[in-house]
Amino acid sequence: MSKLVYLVPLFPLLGFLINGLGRRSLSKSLISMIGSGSILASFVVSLILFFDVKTNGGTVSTLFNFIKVDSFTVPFAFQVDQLSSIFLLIITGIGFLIHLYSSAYMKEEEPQHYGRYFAYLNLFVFSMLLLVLGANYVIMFIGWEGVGLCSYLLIGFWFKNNNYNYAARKAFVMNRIGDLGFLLAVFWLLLKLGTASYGDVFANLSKLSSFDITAITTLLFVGAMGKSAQIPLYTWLPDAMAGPTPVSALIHAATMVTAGIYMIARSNLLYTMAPATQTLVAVIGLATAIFAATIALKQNDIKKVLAYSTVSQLGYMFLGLGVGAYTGAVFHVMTHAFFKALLFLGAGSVIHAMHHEQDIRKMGGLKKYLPITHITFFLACLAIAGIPPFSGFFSKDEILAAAFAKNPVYYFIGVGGSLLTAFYMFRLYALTFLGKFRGTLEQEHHVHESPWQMTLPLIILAVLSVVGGFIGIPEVFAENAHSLEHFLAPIFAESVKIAGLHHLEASQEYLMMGGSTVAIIVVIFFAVKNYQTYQYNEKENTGLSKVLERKWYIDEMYDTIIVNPLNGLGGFFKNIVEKSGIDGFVNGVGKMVAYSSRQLRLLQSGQVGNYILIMVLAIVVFVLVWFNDISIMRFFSKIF
Amino acid sequence: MIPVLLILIPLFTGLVAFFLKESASVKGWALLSSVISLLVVLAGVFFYPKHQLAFDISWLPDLGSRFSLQMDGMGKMLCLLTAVSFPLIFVATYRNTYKNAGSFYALMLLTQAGLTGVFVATDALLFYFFWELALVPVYFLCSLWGGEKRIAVTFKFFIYTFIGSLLMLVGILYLYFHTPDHSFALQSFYHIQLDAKAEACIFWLFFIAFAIKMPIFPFHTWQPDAYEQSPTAVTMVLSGIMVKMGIFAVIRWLLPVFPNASLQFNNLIIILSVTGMLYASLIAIRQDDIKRLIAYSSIAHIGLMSAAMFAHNSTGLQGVMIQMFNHGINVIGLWIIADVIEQQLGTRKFSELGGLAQKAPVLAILLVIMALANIALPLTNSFVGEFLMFTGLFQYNAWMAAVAGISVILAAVYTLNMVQKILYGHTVIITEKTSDINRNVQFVLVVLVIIVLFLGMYPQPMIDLTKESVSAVMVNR
Amino acid sequence: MPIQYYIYLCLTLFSIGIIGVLTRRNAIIVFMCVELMLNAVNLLLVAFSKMHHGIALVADPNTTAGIEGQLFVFFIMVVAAAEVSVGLAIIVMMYRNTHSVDINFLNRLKN
Amino acid sequence: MNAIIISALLGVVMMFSGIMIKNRSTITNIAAAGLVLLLAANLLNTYGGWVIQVNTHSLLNFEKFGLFFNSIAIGSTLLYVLLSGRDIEKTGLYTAEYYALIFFVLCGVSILSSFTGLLMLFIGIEILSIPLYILTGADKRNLKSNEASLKYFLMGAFSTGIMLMGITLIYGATGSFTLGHSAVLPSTGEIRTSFLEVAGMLLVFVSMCFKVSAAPFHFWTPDVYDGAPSVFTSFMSTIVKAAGFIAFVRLFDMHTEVLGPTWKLLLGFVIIATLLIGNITAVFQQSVKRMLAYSSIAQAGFMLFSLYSNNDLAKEGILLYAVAYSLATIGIFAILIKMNDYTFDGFNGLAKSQPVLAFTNTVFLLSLAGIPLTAGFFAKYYMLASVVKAGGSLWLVVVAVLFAAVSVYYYFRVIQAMYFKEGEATTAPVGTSFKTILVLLAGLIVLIGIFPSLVLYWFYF
Amino acid sequence: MGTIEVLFFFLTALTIFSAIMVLVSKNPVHSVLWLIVVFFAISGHYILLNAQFLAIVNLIVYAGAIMVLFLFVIMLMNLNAETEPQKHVWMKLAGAISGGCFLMVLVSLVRQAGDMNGKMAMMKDGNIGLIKNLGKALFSDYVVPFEITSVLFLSAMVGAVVIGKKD
Repeated sequence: MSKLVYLVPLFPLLGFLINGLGRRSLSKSLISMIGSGSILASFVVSLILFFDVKTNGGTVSTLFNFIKVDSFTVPFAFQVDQLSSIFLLIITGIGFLIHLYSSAYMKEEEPQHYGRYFAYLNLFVFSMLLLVLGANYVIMFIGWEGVGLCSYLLIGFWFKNNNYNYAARKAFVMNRIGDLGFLLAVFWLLLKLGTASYGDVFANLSKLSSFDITAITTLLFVGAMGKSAQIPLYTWLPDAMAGPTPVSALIHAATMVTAGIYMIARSNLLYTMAPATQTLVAVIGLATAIFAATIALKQNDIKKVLAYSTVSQLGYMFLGLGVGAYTGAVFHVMTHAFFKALLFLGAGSVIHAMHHEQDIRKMGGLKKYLPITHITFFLACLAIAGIPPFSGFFSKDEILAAAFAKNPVYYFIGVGGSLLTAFYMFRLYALTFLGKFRGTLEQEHHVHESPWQMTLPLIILAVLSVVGGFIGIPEVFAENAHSLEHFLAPIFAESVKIAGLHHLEASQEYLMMGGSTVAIIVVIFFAVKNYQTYQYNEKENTGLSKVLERKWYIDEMYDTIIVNPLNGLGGFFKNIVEKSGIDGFVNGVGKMVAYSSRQLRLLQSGQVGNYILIMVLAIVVFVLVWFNDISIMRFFSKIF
Repeated sequence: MIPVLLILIPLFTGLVAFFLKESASVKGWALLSSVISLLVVLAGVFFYPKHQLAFDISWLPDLGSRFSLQMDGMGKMLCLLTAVSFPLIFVATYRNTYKNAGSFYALMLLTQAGLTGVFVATDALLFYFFWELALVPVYFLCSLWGGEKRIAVTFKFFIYTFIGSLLMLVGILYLYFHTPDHSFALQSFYHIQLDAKAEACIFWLFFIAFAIKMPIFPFHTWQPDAYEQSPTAVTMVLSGIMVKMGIFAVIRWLLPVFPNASLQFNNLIIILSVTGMLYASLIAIRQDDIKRLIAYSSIAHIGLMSAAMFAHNSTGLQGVMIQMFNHGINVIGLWIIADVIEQQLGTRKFSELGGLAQKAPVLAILLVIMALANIALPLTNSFVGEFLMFTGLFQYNAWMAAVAGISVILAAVYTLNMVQKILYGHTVIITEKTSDINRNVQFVLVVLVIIVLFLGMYPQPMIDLTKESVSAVMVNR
Repeated sequence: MPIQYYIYLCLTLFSIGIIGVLTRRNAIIVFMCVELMLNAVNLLLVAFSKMHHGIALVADPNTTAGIEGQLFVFFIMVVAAAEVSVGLAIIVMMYRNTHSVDINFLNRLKN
Repeated sequence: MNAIIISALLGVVMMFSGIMIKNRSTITNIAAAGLVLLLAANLLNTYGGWVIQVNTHSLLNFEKFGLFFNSIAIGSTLLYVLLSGRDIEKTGLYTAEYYALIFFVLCGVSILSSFTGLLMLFIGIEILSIPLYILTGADKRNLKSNEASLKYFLMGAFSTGIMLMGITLIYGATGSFTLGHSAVLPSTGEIRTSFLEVAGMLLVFVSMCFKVSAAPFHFWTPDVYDGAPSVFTSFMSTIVKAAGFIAFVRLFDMHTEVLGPTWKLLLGFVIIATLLIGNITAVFQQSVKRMLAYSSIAQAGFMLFSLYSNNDLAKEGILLYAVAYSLATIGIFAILIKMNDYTFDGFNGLAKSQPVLAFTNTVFLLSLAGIPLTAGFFAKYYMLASVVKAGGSLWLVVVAVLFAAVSVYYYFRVIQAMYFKEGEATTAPVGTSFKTILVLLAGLIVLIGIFPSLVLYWFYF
Repeated sequence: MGTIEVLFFFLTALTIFSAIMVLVSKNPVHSVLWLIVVFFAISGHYILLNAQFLAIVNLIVYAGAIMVLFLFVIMLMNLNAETEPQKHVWMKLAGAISGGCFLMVLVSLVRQAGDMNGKMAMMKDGNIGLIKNLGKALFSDYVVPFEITSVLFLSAMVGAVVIGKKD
């Protein structure tokens, strides 16, 4: 059964090769069929694997030895177990839907770019699968950088626009910063354990000192920061919205950005044994959640809002990881994948309809033009806001509950964040769909519902984000209803054994759910009421709202603190040190020789008298040197 | 017998080429010769048993020097690199026209002979001979066919390296008189016992020679100018192969011969190398000239190699071994692209370029892949090398590895910046009416890309090829 | 006669010759001073030869020890004569072309 | 003895041929034939063939070293005549006399390669020098030539005086005209040195330094080499200089222990001064001829190493050096003479107008610079090796190689001019025979550069 | 203080004085004449040392031939005190000082060399200086250098012709 594993990444790879090489010859429809078909195929295989795992557990299968030196060996091995199979389903499933969606969304592109697009998308899925399937950190790292590359390529897909290119480069470089941390962690593992395979690592944890574990986990978390856009490395994600919307949906909402969560969940044992790091993760996650939410309040670009909400949601997931609710985190990854993908696709269809207008202040009243988009978008908003019984509610609730159990402060801040979430989401909703149309007339004339390739994924995802939560019903409602937890149990068993799984009393939990839900509903009504009668005006924001609109000036700060100094240093080295310093010295030696040559020439005065004079003096000196035992005084005393 | 052939084939074909007047014929001749030596190398690497790869006859009996050659794993790999590079270079630059091409290709082939000799010589004096034999033709190549500042630059390069090799000669002499059996043979060099002070002095005599060749910061200033001014075919040889002479020499002649001194000074040298990495990377960020950028990035990569060499563990050394090959391949690819751009667009400043991806998609794809190989992205060949080298460096000292790691980030910055400036954005006047790259270049680059990706996904063959050399060095510690 | 006297005398003469070479500009005079140096050497040689002869004579009444010194003087004179002929020829040639024998004017070749 | 007698006789023959024969090229051919004869005679002498037996009363001693050097000197002279004979004819009216003088010089050379005592040394030096004074002034109408010859003569005479004083002091101290005679008491092996003897040796040393143009007694060299007619500069700076070194080495061979510890220090100073002045000053020269004069000083600095470490390697080395240096310099001068303009710019673009000349010239220059695969490399190699073998003076070797690197600078300026600079270098018409000999010469240099044993085995069997 | 001493010191004084006169007298002709005086004095020394042959040869070769040659040349160029160029006084001083240093150094050396103490130069008797003995030695032991010096003369002769002849 596990032989099939190879097929999962193989199909996208083939899709990539075919589309990539044949992008000039193949027709658009064929390209889209190949692109989506390959993903569908691997989705089917993933399903098979999933049930295989469900029945008879995880397996590790090695293809060949990637690196084999005498100090360690890195096999090119795939590991299919509960965790990875879940992610396989998410990636391939949502991936397929988004491919389908893209086939319509990217229609205007000319064939070769169309082919390029699908090639990149398939390559992304391939590397994402590599990341998830890898049985050791090195293979994971390969996928890890691979997805980074694809996001780079896709953000800069419209490469004529240089801002997009800068955004792409920024994304790649920031990911690289994280990757360095990841790499160092891997080196550390190899140094201490001589292996990077999950199984061996977790088996030999006893060999590691607590300092080692803390360091390794911290370094790994640095990697996660980069990939999953946590403070301080999050600023690339909003800019990444430069890419086509389906890309944002797939990469920057559903799959890639959750790689960090996957990695930490994968190495949960390490983290459980490093409480310090866990606290760090929790704090960073929470901070990111709040911070991003505040920024999202004042964004006017529909995709930017979603982007910051993604960052914030990721923050929640890290909070979950930090407080030991690994299942909750994975659960939230899943639900978030549903509704956030849905939101992005909805936004995409809106943008599509509005002819690439992204400013929500220029929208409004789209309800009647885009019924399907509207309804699905609304459901997604409810889901992300955490209204029971939509999916977001369950996952977020589970995380918050665990947070409360760990430390109530986490909980209250978390709830505050979710209130903000509800507010900006419904602000977005209201500005976009409610009220009356604020765009130009010819825009209004052209507004239309999207074709079925786009609406179908919307509907499917809407359904998922409505019902998706039911695989994780908390224990308080029904015994053993949390099927996900049971499914994932083998992965986290060890951690649970160490940390212990503490459920709250039912009453307390009901109280929390109720309270938060009520508060959220209030916020929602406030937001809708406030923004459905919004009038577009050019007046400049002031005070805090301006600061929020300008994202707390974080980008500017990074520029002044890091980027410019480095550039300056480079310039200093290039123009001063290199030219005048080192090379100057080298050339200086040459110049010195030339100069002394010019001086020594003058010794050759051409006067025989001088020549002989120097000879005589030389002889005298020689004799003196030779009989250096004669001190000058005795020398004179000898004469007379 | 194989190594002798490897030296004689280019030597004689080169001497013949001097007398070929007609340009096309000499190009064909050179290509033929290089292909033949490629076949010979392949035969040597894959088919022939060990004893076939050694050669030893009396040369200067009264000086205790023998004409003895030996292809061990590292030698095989580097000969392979040399033999692979030259045909590719010849094909890639086939369209370039040189005035009196006969001498050009002749000198190129002589250089090949010298390089191969360096990689297979196991007699110190012979090694020195080939070391110089590789240098002199390059001097003429650069000075005759280079850019406008060529004479001064090449001369600086020559004197710089010549000083180094003379110091090495003194060192060789000293060692010779301290060998137990007064011979230049590598093995007897390995058995020298020196007192600490002498060992330190001679160590530096050797090290400076190799450091200049590699080059290690702060001995590097000849390099960017030389790369910029030389004809690209020569630049490929310089940066692709000749730089490896220094690294090879350190592994073959320095580490095993001066075990104590290299342990004594490795901290200093690693600090130098790491400094050089960051220094070069930061300069590369500010470069606007493709060739200079590649030059500085190459300095950074070499810095990593030298740091890993002196980290004194087999992992790092193994990484260096395979990275020698990989870096050669990658940098040659980059040079080819740089050359194509310069030939077609007449400029190397990428601030003047842009939007090339629309005009030359094939070039764009190949350039992107090469650039990714340059920043050691996984599944490209240099990832494995750098991974191993960093692991080795990390074993030596975690902080060093961390600091050196910064250069990986910087590498991404400048490489992608170059890619973006050249390929993306709107087309400008220069790039407005350019066509895509011609067949030869396309062929060469595709071959290189295939090597890059293959070794990136399945590096084990290279590792196995060089394993024995690594263990040999580690044993001699 | 103590040999030191001869040594001092000859060294003095020799040095006078050197000083002459250094202080005069007339090529001929310079050359004459060189001859003076040679003569100093000759005298010293003879003195030494007599000294060695005297020492050897004590042991062996009819020895010819020390004779090589005087022969050397003879050869020096021969060489000196040859040198003079050539040297004067050169000076004359010089004079023909420049109408001067001043060595300070010999400065076309320098640096 | 063959070489001495026959060269003297050949000198006389040349004089008479000058009276009989008016056609100059015939005279050149006669001279060449004579040189061949001389070489043959000397080789016979070397390998115990026919030898003219003369009882020299142990004033001369013909051992292999000296005889072998004779063949080197005669051989190089032969090459020199073959290459530059035509130009000797052009120099003045007295072709035959010039050849006669050259033969007399060779006579002096063969005396210097076989003397045992200071007497023969003195006579040899004089026989060597006096013809050179004349040859330097051979270009009578040329003021530079006159000046050079007068300078050379005055300073030469002065140094002769110094040498004689030295010899006298040695004689006074030891009662004999052989070095190191009193150094070791026959009874007890301990070394007893008299100040007088040492002072005498010092003065002799100085005058020898003068002859081989070692700093600070080198001042005559640039002016004389520059002023003399190029053909004779070539002869002076190669064969004569080498002979001077052979005399130097033979003189101080095995007698240095007399001189005490300061000896090496002093010699080291002289070596470094010579290398410094020779190399550094050559850098800035504008005339190739004058540059070569300075470079010959620099080369002398290297040859002095054979004195510094007098061991077997040094003796082989000085021979090899004599060969390498003479061959290369003769070649360069032969080409230089053909040039119409002696400045560096005069060589611009020679590679285009005269590829063969340019190429061979490159080989010669590389050899002088000591690049491997040329004889010059092994010459320098032996010198350095001998010092390293003697031990203890690694610093000196390092300094020397640094100066060698400097020397590359000015040698390569010529190569750059010939190959890389644009220009119309014009030369006097050169025949194919000339080119052929040049190519052979270059080939010989490369051959020795690959198998130096060719020369050294000779020395050994 | 016997006659020999008296003669010796007289000749010494004469030699040095006239030697000095050689280089101080402005007129070249006077220098020549003073030099001839020096040679005579030195010949006197030779006679004191009983080296009669050398004394005679010295007179004939030096004072006779060579000096006459000099005199001819000077006459030919009619050099005199007016035409005589003078070095700059500093140069003269430098020359004098360095020459003096040379003298001092060597003299101090001689004084250092103890082995010369008490050695005597044999005056008036001792017959190696006689023509008979010298001739014997010259034509037996020293015949080779004697013959070889002929080469020297040949080259000198050729040189004189090549250089001196007016063409």
